Amino acid sequence: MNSAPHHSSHGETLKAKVEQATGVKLNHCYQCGKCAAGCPVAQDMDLTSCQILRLVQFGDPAWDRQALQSEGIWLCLACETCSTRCPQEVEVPKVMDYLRSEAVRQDLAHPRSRDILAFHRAFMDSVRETGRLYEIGLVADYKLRSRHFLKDVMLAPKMYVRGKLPLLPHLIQGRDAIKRIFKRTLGSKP
Amino acid sequence: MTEPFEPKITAFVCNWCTYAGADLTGTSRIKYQSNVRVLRLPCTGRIDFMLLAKAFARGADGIIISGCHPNDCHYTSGNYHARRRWMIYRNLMDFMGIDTARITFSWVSAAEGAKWAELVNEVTTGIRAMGPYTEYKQLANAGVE
Amino acid sequence: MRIGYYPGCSLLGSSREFDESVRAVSKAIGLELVEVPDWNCCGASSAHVLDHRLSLALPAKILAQAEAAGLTEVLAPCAACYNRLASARAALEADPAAAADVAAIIEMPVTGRVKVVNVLEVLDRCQAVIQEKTVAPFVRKVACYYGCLLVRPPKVLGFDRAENPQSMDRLMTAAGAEAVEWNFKTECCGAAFSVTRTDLVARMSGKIVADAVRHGAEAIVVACPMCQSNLDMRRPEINAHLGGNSQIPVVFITQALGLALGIAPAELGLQRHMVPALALQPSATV
Amino acid sequence: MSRIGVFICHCGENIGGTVDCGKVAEVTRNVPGVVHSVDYKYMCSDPGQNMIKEAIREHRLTGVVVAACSPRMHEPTFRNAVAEAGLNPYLCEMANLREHCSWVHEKGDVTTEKAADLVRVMVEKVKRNHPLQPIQVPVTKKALVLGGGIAGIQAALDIANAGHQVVLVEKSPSIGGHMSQLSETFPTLDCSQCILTPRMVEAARHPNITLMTYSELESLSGFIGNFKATIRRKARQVDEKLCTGCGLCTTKCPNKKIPDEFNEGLSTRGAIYVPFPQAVPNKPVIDKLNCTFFKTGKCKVCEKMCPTKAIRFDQQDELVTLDVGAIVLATGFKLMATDKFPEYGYGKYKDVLDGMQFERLASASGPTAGAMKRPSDGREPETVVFVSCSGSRDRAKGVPYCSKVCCMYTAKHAMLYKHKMHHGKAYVFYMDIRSSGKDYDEFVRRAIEEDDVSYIRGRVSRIYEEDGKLVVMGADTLQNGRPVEIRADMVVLATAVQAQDGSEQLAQKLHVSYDPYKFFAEAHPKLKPVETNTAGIFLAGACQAPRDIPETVAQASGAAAKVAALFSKDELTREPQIAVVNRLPAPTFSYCVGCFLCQSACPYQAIEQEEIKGRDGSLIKTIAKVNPGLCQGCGTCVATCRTKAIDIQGFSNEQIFAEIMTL
Repeated sequence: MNSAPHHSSHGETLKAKVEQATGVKLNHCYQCGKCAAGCPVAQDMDLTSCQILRLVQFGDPAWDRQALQSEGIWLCLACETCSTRCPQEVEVPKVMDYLRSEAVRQDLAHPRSRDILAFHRAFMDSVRETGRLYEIGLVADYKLRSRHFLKDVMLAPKMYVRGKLPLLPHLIQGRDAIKRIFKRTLGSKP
Repeated sequence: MTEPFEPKITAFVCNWCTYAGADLTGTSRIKYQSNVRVLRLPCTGRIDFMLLAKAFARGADGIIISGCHPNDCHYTSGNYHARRRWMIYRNLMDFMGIDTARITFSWVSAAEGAKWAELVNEVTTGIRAMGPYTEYKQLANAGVE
Repeated sequence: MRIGYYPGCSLLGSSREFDESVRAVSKAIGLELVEVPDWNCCGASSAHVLDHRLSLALPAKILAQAEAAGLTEVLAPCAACYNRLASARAALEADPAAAADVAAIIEMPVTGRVKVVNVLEVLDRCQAVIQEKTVAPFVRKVACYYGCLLVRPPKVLGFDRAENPQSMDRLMTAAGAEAVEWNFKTECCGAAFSVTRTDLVARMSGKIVADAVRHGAEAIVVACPMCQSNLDMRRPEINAHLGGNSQIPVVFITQALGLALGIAPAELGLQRHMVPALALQPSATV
Repeated sequence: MSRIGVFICHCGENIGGTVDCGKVAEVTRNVPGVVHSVDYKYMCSDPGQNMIKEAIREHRLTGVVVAACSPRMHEPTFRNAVAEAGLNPYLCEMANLREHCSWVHEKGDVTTEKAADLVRVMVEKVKRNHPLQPIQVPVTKKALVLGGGIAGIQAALDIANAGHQVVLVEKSPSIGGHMSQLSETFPTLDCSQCILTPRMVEAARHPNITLMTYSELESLSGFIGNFKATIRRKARQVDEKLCTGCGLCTTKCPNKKIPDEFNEGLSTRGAIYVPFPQAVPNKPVIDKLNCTFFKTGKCKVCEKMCPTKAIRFDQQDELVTLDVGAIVLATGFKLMATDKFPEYGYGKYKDVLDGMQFERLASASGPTAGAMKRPSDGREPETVVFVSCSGSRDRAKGVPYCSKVCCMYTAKHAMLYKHKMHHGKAYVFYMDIRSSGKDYDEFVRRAIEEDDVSYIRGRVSRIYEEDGKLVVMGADTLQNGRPVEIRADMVVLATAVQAQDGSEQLAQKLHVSYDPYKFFAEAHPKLKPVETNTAGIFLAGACQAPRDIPETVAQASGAAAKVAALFSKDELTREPQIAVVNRLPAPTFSYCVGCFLCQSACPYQAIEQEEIKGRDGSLIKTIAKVNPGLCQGCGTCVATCRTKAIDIQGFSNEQIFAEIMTL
């Protein structure tokens, strides 16, 4: 007898979606906290990895929302320390990856994720256009998106002097193919 | 063929390891596909491989042979004898036109209830994908006439 | 020996000296590098945040280009690229449906024939040659810092031990150095937040720098451009966090080995560091 | 013409809830040869059995099929019932509708069809069954107990006190096992050696017990009541009869740097040593791997010192063969080593101990005489962290099971530490507290409430050394997974309980089953917890699964009771499912052509040669003959026979072919 709605096993819950997309079995997590114990950024997270897993494990839409809105999912660096040590072989970073994309999809992403997203988008835009990362372009683009114009202004000239910042992008020949890859995966997403 | 094909699987298992293991599957309530029919033998060393030909002739689509792990045979070495004899019979079976890909050997111990369920499911799914085994049956029945 | 070479984007820019030193050391030990033709970015730590399929397709394209060029093994010195390429290869191998999907996206077949190796793996194989050609032993105490991307996740990479790895320590010992036992060989330095959350980076990297210094290291040796630029370029923030003025240089394994092999510091790009590293050359004293 | 009766059991809802038993009975009624087919709620109950007995008489049945649970469960029950009704018990077979059908498949027509198939197979088999007579074999009333820890000692004492001979074999130089290493025991905190040593002495002095220490099982043959065990008595290099145990040799041995096993490496011993002061027998042994004489050919200091001239450098291992009727396996466990934990330093930190090392540290007879001094520098540890589930419940790198004893001994350790160092701080990282024994949970609560041990619910991710402290990185999952970092002076890992080294090889020698973790498997998880798959071999203690002392002692007494019951009869009955070579009238005599392939295949040397002679005494033919005392009924000979002259009673070619033809 189990009629509680939050235990529904059909495909709509975030839990089911995570499991389907990542192959990670959320029920394997037994909340030992070893992931959080070794996580280099756990102390900075509003919700730690084990808490996020706990929320999603339950299958309650309100709890799912809490997980998706957390800043914690944006602080995961995918350093894989947790998954390497997890006694239950739960690949936490895969779950975090999925939750971030789902948070963006549902427009629930934490406000402080803005900069992080801006960086990743700027990065991928650079790749989309040239096929490779164009670091000056990335920095400029990121500054535009994040509006942190003054951050690191002292660093660029030092890098330039040391030959670490080429002014012109490297353009690869197969740029059209790269653009098509982006179109087929990200679609028209920015 | 509108109905999905449900294969007939015959399993020859030893009493000490695999039969007991399959009992444990039951005790643990681990579900598996119901296509398998188990024949209990004292030991896999007891298996006369002509029994397999007979099973195929009677319409089995797949066969499982499972006993104790190497070195764990209740009778010391029956499973080795089975294995050694199989090396010889395999050629004979090929010659007879039997599709030996439909025969699965495995080791399931008395403590491996979950493994038995996995084995049955794997073989059943595999044989279902291979389709009904009619070739040898026809051959055998033709031979009888 | 001949091997495919995938430098990756940062080796063309912010980590030029890694590319320079890899090429210089390879030449010195008789390793021929064949660059993957018209290679693209692997997506690094950004693609997978935005889209899972994109994060497979970009590395798959690189592997496919390498395969088309007849290569069977590709050296990716950048640890991030190595990790991305190896992970994508493993993911495609495990899931034929995903592999078919990706092949359609990149318009090229990819069979998984090309193996991806990191710089430590390749150098480890050449240890005998390196030892033999060492003319100026690198007689210093070093902290070998592996970071995350070379060893984790161990199930996918299968390289060295995930905790307390040894390959770099072996190589440095072979080149005359003393590899100190220290605590944070594989701790994350936070490089992915280098631009966006410098506050976190200062703390995470600070922990690493402080422990290396505490254990008496005169240099931190790395094999990852993200770690290097983070520990090097973010040193002002790190020192501010630590409340000190640590000037311990952070050099690539190929730079350190290059010095031992008698290669000129300029050829190894040693002058390009923010935290001065030229003092590590054999003639200099610290 | 066969007259078969079929009895379908519902087993309450166990079968009836999934299989339509009425329908199975109905379709079976139409099988040729079946004259009676019924279903009933509980066939194994008295009314159920009576139903079978009445039907045998009423319908003059020639065979019975009971379709119920596994024959491994109730075959003896139903065969007895059938025998009581005057039918030969071997004319009764069981179809396994529960373990192999109703418990493993969903309710529905397909499952009912499968059940009917299983019944039909057995009907065809039983039609071809023959009446068989059980075989009587004598019983050797002497038991062999393998392992001299508390399990083996208890089993040996109980069997000996029942009036039977026991040989107690222990591989190390003294009996006592792990229990002799413990400091105090939970939940009473009584001293382990104080309660154990009297039993060790009693075992050594008991007139019915023969002690064989420093000895191991070499091989085993035979069967229940009639085993032949070969024991290797390893050379102690000391004549036990001459040695008085004065200990002079052990103090004079120039080699002093060998890690002491009894103290878990926390102290050292010489090459000639007595493992611990209360050892039984209290006679030294020379560790040949480390003895200077055995390594270099020079030294012999002990020989020169020995006042009774008891040292024997030329002593060789000795093989002793014993006839025994039953065996008790009590070989115990081992702890996972601390070097199996990469994130806890691969065993490189001296102050990261395992539970047994802490026992020695806390023990009054230990290397510090019970004083809390950490191994690295002998300083008193001001802060100690205990980590439970180290390697247990860790499917990734350890073992998936719970080691059962750690929660309790960790609470005990923390308590002992606090009793010795009132001002010290003790932390326990745990996942769950499993303390479900008598007075167990109260004990844990006492550690927390009265001794102020801090329990933190979370696993430890890493341990590293910094400035002479061990930094323990954990998390508190009761505080939202907040990271907790403790700078400790000493860490105790409650490492997983594992099967003893060599368990797999031992199981193979004995032909007993073992689980994936090499613990010996009981014959039935609930109803035969001390029996193994091999009749006559019983289990006691942690060689079967992680166990604490009370459970071990209870199981050892259980195993001893089984042995005593077996020894209560002079003869025992064996199943007659053995091989027979067919015999025919002259001039064929038998299909056997005398190739004797069966003889080479038989693992029991049960095939003999029989000469058939004519009236004039001339040899007509040599054929195979089965020795019914030796044959175990595996049937390997049957599969080998080219002329189908040899067959197994109860699993005959005819029967198995009939079974296949049914499907």
